[in-house]
Amino acid sequence: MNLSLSITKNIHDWLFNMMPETAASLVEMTIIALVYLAVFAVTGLFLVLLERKVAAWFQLRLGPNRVGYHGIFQTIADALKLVSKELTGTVNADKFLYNLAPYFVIITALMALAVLPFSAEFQAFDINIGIFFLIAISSIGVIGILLAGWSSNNKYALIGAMRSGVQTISYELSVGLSLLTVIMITGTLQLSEIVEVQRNGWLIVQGHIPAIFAFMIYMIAGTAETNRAPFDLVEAESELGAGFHTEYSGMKFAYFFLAEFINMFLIASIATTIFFGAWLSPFGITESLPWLGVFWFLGKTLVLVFLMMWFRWTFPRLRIDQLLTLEWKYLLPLNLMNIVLMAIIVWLNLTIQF
Amino acid sequence: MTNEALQNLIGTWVPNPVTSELEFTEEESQFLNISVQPADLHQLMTQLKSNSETSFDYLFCLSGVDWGKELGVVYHLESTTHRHIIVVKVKTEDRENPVFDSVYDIWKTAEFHEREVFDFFGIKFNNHPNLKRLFLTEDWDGFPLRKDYVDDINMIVK
Amino acid sequence: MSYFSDIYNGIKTLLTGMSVTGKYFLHSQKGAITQQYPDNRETLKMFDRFRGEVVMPHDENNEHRCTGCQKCELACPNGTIEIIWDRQVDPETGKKKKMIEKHIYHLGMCTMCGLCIEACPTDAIKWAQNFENSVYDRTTLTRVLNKPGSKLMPGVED
Amino acid sequence: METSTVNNNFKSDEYFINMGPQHPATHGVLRLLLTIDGETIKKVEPDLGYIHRSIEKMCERDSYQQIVHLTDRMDYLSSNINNEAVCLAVENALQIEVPDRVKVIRTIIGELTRIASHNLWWGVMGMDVGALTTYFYAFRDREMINDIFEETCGARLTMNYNIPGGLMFDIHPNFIKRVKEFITHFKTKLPEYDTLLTNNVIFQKRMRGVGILSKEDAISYGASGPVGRGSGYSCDVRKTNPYSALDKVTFNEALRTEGDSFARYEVRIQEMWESISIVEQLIDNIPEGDYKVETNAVIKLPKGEFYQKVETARGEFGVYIISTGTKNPYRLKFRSPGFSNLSLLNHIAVGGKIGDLVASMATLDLVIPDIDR
Repeated sequence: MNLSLSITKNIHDWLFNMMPETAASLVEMTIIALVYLAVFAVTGLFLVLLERKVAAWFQLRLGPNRVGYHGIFQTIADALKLVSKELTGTVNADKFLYNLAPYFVIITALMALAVLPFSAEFQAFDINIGIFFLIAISSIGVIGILLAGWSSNNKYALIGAMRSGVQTISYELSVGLSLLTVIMITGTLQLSEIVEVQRNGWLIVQGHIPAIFAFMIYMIAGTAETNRAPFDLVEAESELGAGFHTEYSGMKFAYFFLAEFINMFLIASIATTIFFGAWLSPFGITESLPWLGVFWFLGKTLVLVFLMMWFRWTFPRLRIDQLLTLEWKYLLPLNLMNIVLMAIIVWLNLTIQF
Repeated sequence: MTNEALQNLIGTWVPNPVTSELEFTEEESQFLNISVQPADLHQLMTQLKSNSETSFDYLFCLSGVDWGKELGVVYHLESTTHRHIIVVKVKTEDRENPVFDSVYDIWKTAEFHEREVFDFFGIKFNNHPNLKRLFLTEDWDGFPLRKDYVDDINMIVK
Repeated sequence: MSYFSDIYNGIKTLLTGMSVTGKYFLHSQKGAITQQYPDNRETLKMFDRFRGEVVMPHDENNEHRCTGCQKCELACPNGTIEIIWDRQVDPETGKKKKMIEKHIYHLGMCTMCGLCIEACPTDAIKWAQNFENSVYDRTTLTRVLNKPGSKLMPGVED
Repeated sequence: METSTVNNNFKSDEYFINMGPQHPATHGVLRLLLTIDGETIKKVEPDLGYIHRSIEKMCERDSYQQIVHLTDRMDYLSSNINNEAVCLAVENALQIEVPDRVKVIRTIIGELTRIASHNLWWGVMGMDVGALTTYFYAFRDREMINDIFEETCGARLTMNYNIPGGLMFDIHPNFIKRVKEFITHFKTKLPEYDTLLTNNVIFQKRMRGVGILSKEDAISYGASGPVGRGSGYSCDVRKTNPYSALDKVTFNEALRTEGDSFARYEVRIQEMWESISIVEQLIDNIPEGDYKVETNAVIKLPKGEFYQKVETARGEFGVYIISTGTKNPYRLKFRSPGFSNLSLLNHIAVGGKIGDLVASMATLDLVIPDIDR
């Protein structure tokens, strides 16, 4: 069954003996980029549909059920609608920055996906500073939001953008720190190494108590990072209307919309890679079929995505100053205590190994 | 406190009610009505509120009325402690520039109510913090709730 | 030490809140409360007292009960009903009698208050239960309730 | 054309936002001119009149039956209680004694309207504060009440079921069955409201200590209903001068003293429990009898002034009629609760954040047609 895995190998070999070194790797990279772009556009659409269906089930509704069987093609219809929409904008918006902002957001969202280990072979870009790269990329997304808010010359958008700036900067801190506590066990930042370490027990099991704390803090900070759920002050419907993307329509709005869902998928997949052993099946029950790894990875990610959706449809919104007190007064001290606790455990190597 | 007790008490405040035209009537309405001259409206109102026996601290209804010849304002006051209600009326003949003292400094709810009365009747209130039209646009001419207001476009008279 | 206790209580209340939505999520297969409107049009039946639109029922030989007394026109607050009548000679009694020619009903101006049906002495008009009253061209909202060529039912007096 | 961007009541350097007539948090066409400094609010000035239909001018040309149907369009969430107010004013003026059956039915429908209005308020309150699911749970319960009204009086929102002298027609045969069904259903669902929103720590942090209104300010600003009771001012008209069948039921008044948004929230939740107990006490013994007293077609009130106070879901709704004996009133003034509740918005919102303004406006439960009339 490693036919599919050998596909990448023989494409790789076919390319390399066909063309000179640089041209082959260039072509290979464009193929990978196109494949990733297509796959994650589809996952983005699927996640939007999943969100609307899950929201409906929470709220005693049926969710989209008109387009296609049980509304499967609803998001495709939405995408077509957004593509065909006119790209309006405010009169004296700062044209260049206004048009640049969506690309910032969508590119950072897609770039971060390259590093994720979907399965043993399906990892596009296995660099040795994996986690560090992910955290750095996720902070660039904020610049896009700030640009969008400021340049669309709309007071509500400006307030939304300023809020998102403050929120993302302060929550990156606890995202980084909570990942750091768990990396102390693995000792390496390279994602594939991290998965190797988890062969004998997922990190959440290895690090037992501090790892669970780290996971909880990470999930809170991760939802805040993507401006979702209790922290969706950026586009708080009841206060700011649509926040920073008020003035965007058509495809530009679609970028923001898609980027938000891909960020959600990204946060969930980082959590599965770090805490739940990306494509490792629990206790190695399906090691014999390596291609099953992808399904394990996607399954765990979907569970975490469902958890984030559950947050969204239950909790009210925090106020901006409570948001910051939560981060600086609660998450940060807890994180530091957690790191010290994990350090002691790793030093006395009390981690549970199978 | 019953109406009579109220009436005698308020009568005692003014040197003698006859000269200052402070009439008390009770027919035609469930509550004690006091009609007072615009000049000592504000002074009576402050006493009504500050006096501990009456303590009318709840102005629940302030309505402008066009009595045909005069324009007037009717104040419905209630005391939250003694639970009795009183109606104070004030009238003025002058339809071009009717002016009363504002009771905003006694009851803060009067600010909006008086702006509404100004908007619909044109009655001005001096030392009102922000006397502007409340409902209608700034450039609306005429005062709709006056009896002599004519607007043939959107007023269907059956 | 309240630091940790309020974290604990906070998380506990958050989880209980999530349990409520979780319970609904698990029972969501029991069916949503929303009505699938365009699909269930045949089965959808409104309550029999539902105020959809005023109609004048005619029996089999095209007779209605409206004597043209204009009580509904007077009762209506918005001038929705206009009755055009003229005096014609009544074939049996030979006397001049008020005969209704057109009972015009502007659905666009009707506020469904039911005062006309309340005021009608001969129960000539009734509520219909249809609620799909939207039209493309406003003139179709002006309806004539009595069918052309319809007569007054014998035995219905003013 | 050049729209006048210069606004005269703001100094040039102030940063002012137009929480305009079309805004999700204002539940209707209310425009708030906010002067903000960063996130904190310096001044809130409401700009009204977007839905002003001059109901009071219309009343001066309408007969009393026609005025009743106008009050539906004012506070459309407690339209039944508004109708009852005008009918009571006319009946007291004409000294008509309405049969007991009408009194009990009016109180039951009044309390059901209050529950429906508080339901909608709770759902929309959740949405304003960010929890979107509360809307659907609240509307599921509100739909049951709307079905009861639709079956009995034919309309869901603007009922026009009360007429001076009684009811338009008798209650529907399965009215009692449906009300009992609703009561049992709602008694299981109301505790769920608490677990979902009231005890939620984020909600409590958003509501406690936000928009504080002291008792003296509440009285001075003329706040009534749950807004006044949240600050300790007991202004329940059902207690001070009971009308219809309210003197025959026992219920206690929901009072809080903190005066912040959370206190107003708790007052309304407790009021829902009270209304359920009132309906329960009355639903089983609706006295027999006819459902209206014949009044002559053209009602002429005797010369004089009449004032009728009623407790709607938003507060104290008053009808002040000055009649000169003709068939339509000389002057009719509606004392709308929302109007005075709105006037205190500036007092409680200054200094808070935009999120606080939206939260405290949600607890004021404003209905804009009620304010603009």
